[in-house]
Amino acid sequence: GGGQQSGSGGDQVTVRLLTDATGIDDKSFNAAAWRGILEFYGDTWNNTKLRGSAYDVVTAQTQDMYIPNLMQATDEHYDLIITTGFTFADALSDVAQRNPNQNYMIIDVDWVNFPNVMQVMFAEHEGSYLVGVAAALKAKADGITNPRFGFIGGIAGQTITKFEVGYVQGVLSVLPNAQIVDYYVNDWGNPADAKAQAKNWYDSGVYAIYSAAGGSGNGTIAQAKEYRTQGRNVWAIGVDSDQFEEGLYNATDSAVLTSMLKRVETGTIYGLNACKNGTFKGELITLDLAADGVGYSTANKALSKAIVDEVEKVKQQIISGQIKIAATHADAKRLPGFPQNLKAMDN
Amino acid sequence: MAEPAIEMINITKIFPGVIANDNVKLEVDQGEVHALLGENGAGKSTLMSILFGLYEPDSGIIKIRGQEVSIRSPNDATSLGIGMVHQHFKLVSNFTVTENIVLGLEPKNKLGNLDLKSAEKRVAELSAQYGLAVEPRDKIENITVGMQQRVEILKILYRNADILIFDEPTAVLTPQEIDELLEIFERLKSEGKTIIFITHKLKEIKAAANRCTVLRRGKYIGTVDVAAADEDQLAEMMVGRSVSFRIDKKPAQPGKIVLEIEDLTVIGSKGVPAVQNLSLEVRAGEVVGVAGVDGNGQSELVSAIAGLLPVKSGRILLNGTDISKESIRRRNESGIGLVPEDRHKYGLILDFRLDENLVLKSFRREPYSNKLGFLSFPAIAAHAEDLISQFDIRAGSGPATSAKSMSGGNQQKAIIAREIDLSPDLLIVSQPTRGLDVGAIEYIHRRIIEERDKGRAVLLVSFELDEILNLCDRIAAVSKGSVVGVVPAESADERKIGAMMAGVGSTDAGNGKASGSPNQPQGGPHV
Amino acid sequence: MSDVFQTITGMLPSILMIWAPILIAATGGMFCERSGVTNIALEGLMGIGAMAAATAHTLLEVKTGMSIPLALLVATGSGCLFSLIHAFASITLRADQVVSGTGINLLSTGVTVFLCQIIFRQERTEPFKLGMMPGIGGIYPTAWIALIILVVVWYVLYKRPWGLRLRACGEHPQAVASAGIDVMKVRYIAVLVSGALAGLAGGCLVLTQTIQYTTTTINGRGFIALAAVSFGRWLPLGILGASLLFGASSALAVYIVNIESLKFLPPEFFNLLPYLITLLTLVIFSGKDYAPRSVGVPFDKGKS
Amino acid sequence: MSDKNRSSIRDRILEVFTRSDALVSVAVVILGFLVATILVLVVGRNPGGMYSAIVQVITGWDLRRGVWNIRYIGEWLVASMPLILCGFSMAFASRTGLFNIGAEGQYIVGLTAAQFVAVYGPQIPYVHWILAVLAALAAGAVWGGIVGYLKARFSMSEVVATIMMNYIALYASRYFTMQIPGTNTYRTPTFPDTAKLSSPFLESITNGSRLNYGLYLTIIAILFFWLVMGKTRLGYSLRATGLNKDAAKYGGISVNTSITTAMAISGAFAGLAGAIVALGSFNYGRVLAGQDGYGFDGIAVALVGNSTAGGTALAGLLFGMLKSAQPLMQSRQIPKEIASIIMGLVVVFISLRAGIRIVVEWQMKEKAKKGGNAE
Ligand SMILES: Nc1ncnc2c1ncn2[C@@H]1O[C@H](COP(=O)(O)OP(=O)(O)OP(=O)(O)O)[C@@H](O)[C@H]1O
Ligand SMILES: Nc1ncnc2c1ncn2[C@@H]1O[C@H](COP(=O)(O)OP(=O)(O)OP(=O)(O)O)[C@@H](O)[C@H]1O
Ligand SMILES: [Mg+2]
Ligand SMILES: [Mg+2]
Repeated sequence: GGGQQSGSGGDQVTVRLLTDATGIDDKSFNAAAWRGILEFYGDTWNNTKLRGSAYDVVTAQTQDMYIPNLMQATDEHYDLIITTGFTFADALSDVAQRNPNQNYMIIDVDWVNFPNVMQVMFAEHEGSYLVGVAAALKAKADGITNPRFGFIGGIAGQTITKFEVGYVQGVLSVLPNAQIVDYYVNDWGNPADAKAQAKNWYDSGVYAIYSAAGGSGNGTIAQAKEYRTQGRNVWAIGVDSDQFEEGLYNATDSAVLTSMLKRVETGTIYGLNACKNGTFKGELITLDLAADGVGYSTANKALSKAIVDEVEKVKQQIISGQIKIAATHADAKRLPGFPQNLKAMDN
Repeated sequence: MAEPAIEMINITKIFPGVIANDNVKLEVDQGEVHALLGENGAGKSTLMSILFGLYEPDSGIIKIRGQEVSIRSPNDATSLGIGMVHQHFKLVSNFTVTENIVLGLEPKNKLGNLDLKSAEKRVAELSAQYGLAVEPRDKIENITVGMQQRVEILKILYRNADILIFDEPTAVLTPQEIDELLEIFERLKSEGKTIIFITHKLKEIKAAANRCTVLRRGKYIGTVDVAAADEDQLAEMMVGRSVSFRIDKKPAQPGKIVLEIEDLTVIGSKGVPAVQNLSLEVRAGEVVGVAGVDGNGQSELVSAIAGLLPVKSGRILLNGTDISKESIRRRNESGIGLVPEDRHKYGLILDFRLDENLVLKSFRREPYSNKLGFLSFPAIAAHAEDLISQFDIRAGSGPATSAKSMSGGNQQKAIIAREIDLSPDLLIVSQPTRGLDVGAIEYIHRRIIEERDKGRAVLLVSFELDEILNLCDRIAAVSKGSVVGVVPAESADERKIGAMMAGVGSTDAGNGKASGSPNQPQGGPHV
Repeated sequence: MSDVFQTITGMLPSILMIWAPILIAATGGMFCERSGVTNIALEGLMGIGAMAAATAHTLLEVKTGMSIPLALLVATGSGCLFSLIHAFASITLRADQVVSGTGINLLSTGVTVFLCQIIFRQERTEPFKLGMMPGIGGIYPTAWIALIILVVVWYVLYKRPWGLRLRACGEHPQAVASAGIDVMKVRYIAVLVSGALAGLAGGCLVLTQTIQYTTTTINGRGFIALAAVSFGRWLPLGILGASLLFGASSALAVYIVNIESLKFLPPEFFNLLPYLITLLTLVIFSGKDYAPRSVGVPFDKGKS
Repeated sequence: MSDKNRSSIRDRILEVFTRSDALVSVAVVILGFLVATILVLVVGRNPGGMYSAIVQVITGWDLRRGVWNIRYIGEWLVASMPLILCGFSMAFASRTGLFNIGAEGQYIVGLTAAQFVAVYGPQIPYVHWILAVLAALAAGAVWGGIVGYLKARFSMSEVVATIMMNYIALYASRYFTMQIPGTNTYRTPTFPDTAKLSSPFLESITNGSRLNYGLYLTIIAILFFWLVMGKTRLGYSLRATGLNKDAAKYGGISVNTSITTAMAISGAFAGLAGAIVALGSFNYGRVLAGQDGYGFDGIAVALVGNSTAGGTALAGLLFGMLKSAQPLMQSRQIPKEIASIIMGLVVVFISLRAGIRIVVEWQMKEKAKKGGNAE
């Protein structure tokens, strides 16, 4: 284990990643955190030499295991304990308060304010805005006349709302008349419902669907692949990691037009470096476009150079503050032309 | 004479802890009806199960028509021409008669599909050939027990068996059905079939069997020519002591009316009235017998009195109070004891211990449980000890014996003990001696009379006229759910009751009321 | 009006997509229970099948155009193989049939992930490129597979001599044994067939509804199939109706969310709609226990 | 002579095994671990990590670092409590002849009710959490009781009903919890301290674990199960109903009442589990995103525990141990699925109970044969 090494004076920084039940193979959020750790130690996904000595991961099967898992990691004296996701917030508040000398990091949370907790937030709305812009530009380039766009969420909440409203603003910035539909599966693991909804929407003329729905999102990708194979011009948009690979329906073509990249790895690497350099403190880090914390994928060649150039321009405008993007549903609803009937929830 | 049809030599079969057959021999001639006699647990069924390939013997030799054979499964038995009608019918109740008969040897059409049409034809032919009337398309659950038995026989005949084993076939039949069965035996014999016939009723052995082999406690006792032996001799061979068949009883001293049934109608399982406008009364200190062919509403009558079936119309008065709307529990508590006809379904919880079974109706009372609802196991066990010695229940581990592991006779004794122990004003006894050996029957009959003499009202339901004639003070014959007539036992005989059961009323009977209640309204369906 | 028509024809493939695996698994469950063996392991066996199919398809699709039928075959085989545990425990050892079924359900998650770890070095299979493609009318072949299986099972149960025996095994195994038929063998076959069908159902599910196997892929569908068996009264037409009701109400729930006038209803309402409809239908149509009489009772040759 | 001795010892061992389900269960658990050990070896990991994790859960000793921390024992108990109670939910019903797959739903409604009272209840020490627990018991009882009623009244299959009720519970819980003011999409406002089950005493003796009053409630539940099932009139009625409905009815027991009562009590057990998790392991109410799975694990717990009070409690401790050991195993690079594979194997091997019995019966027969010949 890593703990004993650090306890016995090894100079290597040690870290324990704590995830929720989905674990590091979610191809998304937890995976990105893990990738950051691997990168920091110079390991790769399939070659984890230092796993077990410098870093490791523990998955909680149920939420009531968060505290014991945090306590266990604390007992084992890691230099840094990273937790992913806002569901860890309360457990971490409790444990961090009781263990002021242990360093922790939490992703997606900005309200666990302790000197020993580093919080990392992402500007998902910025990245989502970009994929919205990209999708809308592509629709325009394809000459879609009555453009419709869909969003499928897992379970409604503050974080997912940032994805949705950013994306909608992005789409509308290009196609102000575009129609937006949205749907929450209310489940992170029900691809069948997402797929049925995707089919329903694609059938009714929706051009692209962005899903931020964990495992349910696979349903959207499955449907998009199927329709593209049949020659229909519809797209799925990936989330968190680059889902280009998941979208491949033959050797080269992917049904995932682009993906909103949430570079959790940037966060974990930042935290690990802080530990290494002795600069770790209880700060709130917001990883936005400027910090390269979020972004979009250009892996799909269907996104032409012209479109990418255009998106890049928008990206610069966001970074420079020329474009302001609302991050909450309440703020977004006040924007002119923003649809009023979306199911997003702030909180 | 040719080779014997069956020779079983030195058969030994051991169950965990029990030697069911200990060096038993059996020799059955071609074309004879051979009876197998023995007390409960003597090993008759086991021996026949071995012959039919359900069990493998631990040692011994079986010869069929002179050839030594090994019978490892019912398939082997069937191919040797052996068929068995089991004590508990092995029929699929939601299948038709035909489906049951052809099961395992189904006629097929060219595609290999089930050919029910030709199966039905075969069944109809067979049924005509042996005079075993069945309706090929009837579902088993809709036909009488007697018919079900015919289906069992047809099942064997369909497989071309010429050796037929019957394990207690008459235990579940009515006298008429028994007569019919014995006639069938004759017919089968005349067709050249060999029959082994297990029964506890010596009369039947006398009537139908050529020879009889007796077993006792797993051991072979002997084989006798039935014509040359009388019933007492057979009984003595079986039990090892002499048995009395007649019950010595004093004349009844009827007291007040305990049970009064007025115009009772009960809907049976088929949705039509099984009991119809039935009236009957039972007085303290008398045994009233309900005689009738199975399926004439006896079970439903008993269930209605006990509360297991709802009353459609009419009243049931116990000691003058109408109980027809009361819960089963209230009826039990207000003084009804019931020995049910199906002891495994209703009488016992086979997975309970004996002592737990013995308080099935009284566990709510002190001293078995206290006011807080806690059971007192010492009291429950003591109660069981008491009944075990009082009623001579043979239970291997005393109160802790699992009811499942007890023999049928002892299970029945346990039920009777429990019901009598409740000191009920009304004791209903339904088919109390079905499948029991003569020793057990003798004992149970004595207890019933004892209860009568203690002043209880006893209602006895039985398909066995002998039992009814032996035990009862008054006999009510039922037909189609109504009382056809009530006669005092002294003026009754088998013929007369039989005629009444067939629906012919008796002149000296009221509407189920004892003679001497002239002020009762006349309203029975028959008058 | 044509809009409504379009919506319905659009919904049909989704209904059938959800319905097919449930029906296949339920058909297997019915087959098994009609022989007298309860099979609450449908969920677990579907998981095994789904994992096997996803693995086979992912590995084979680059090599052969036949990888989908092959994957379904592998799913069927692995479901069958896994149900051997259930058969052995509950038939040969006469164990409580619920025990081994629950055991398989528990094992399934662990074993599938464990195998994924070995094969793919992650807790799920790699995504495959293309799942099963729909045919005419956008309807997946799984719907036809399900229907064919149902018809075949109906044919076997009611038209073949062996079906008569199987049904008798579920009602009165002693009667079957006394007719010289090997009850254990019949039950073994029934359990293995149901395992195979559950495996196939899992395969159909993963190949039509998503792009890879994860631990949440089955998501309770096996339990729904189990419910469909008893809701369908252990009859082929019954389970057809029961699974269709569930498939239809699931798809309906996805479709009607979009209706503007229903937006006032909370999303949870639409989520629980399929279950509520099933429950209410059951209340209306219940009233009698239709289960095979000997289902769940281990067969002991010695008992009369 | 020595031969005879040997065989009699063997007989005695076999005899003990037939008599004692407990011993067979222990053997089965050992077998489960053995197979798991092999699996761990097969994937090239050190099974020592598996066992050291288990030792740490049971004793608090971290063998790798040589540190003792009793907190692990406390957490083990915390993990076991809901498993035991959900096991009881299954077990109580199965003793009455019912198959309750609905513990998950009953757990959810219990949890939800407890959360409601935790937020809204009177903030009086003890009174508050006691009310919350009572609400959970009632909610679980109603949820189970409905199924029992449907079964008794309409002979509706409890299997189907409970499966549907599980999902309905989940979505209803989400909806109603979100109606609590101040609740966002995943949590309610923080509970007042008076609503929590936390016991400073239990925390202090377990070095700050989350061990809470739930422990006492669980012990009471164990006693309740044992007393009611085995020692009371009610238990007698329920067991009789479970073993033979017809005979129970004939004996004057109201079978319909028994079924409804049993399901209600079953539900109450699971509801209590919900309350203990809600008020013991969290200080806010959760808007559930999925099932916690305790109800389903409870089925296995009850089966391993043979549906008896003691057996189920022990099985719950075993499963709780595996659940607690799972993260420790993972941190020792043991595949995290091993814990659930062991659970599955143990349940599958439980069927060996029957197998062992068959072997013993055969042996006894041989014995009787010898005895018979000697005579
Ligand atoms: N399957 C079995 N396992 C154990 N013991 C058995 C089994 N079957 C029968 N026995 C025992 O073997 C003995 C003989 O039983 P068997 O059924 O042959 O008696 P029987 O003569 O047919 O009795 P009855 O007149 O009651 O039908 C009894 O002591 C019985 O308890
Ligand atoms: N598997 C068994 N284990 C132990 N004893 C058994 C077993 N099977 C049968 N017996 C015993 O064998 C006896 C004879 O069995 P049988 O089937 O002939 O019933 P019975 O005693 O005649 O009762 P009944 O006629 O009411 O069914 C039973 O009473 C029972 O005690
Ligand atoms: Mg017998
Ligand atoms: Mg008998």
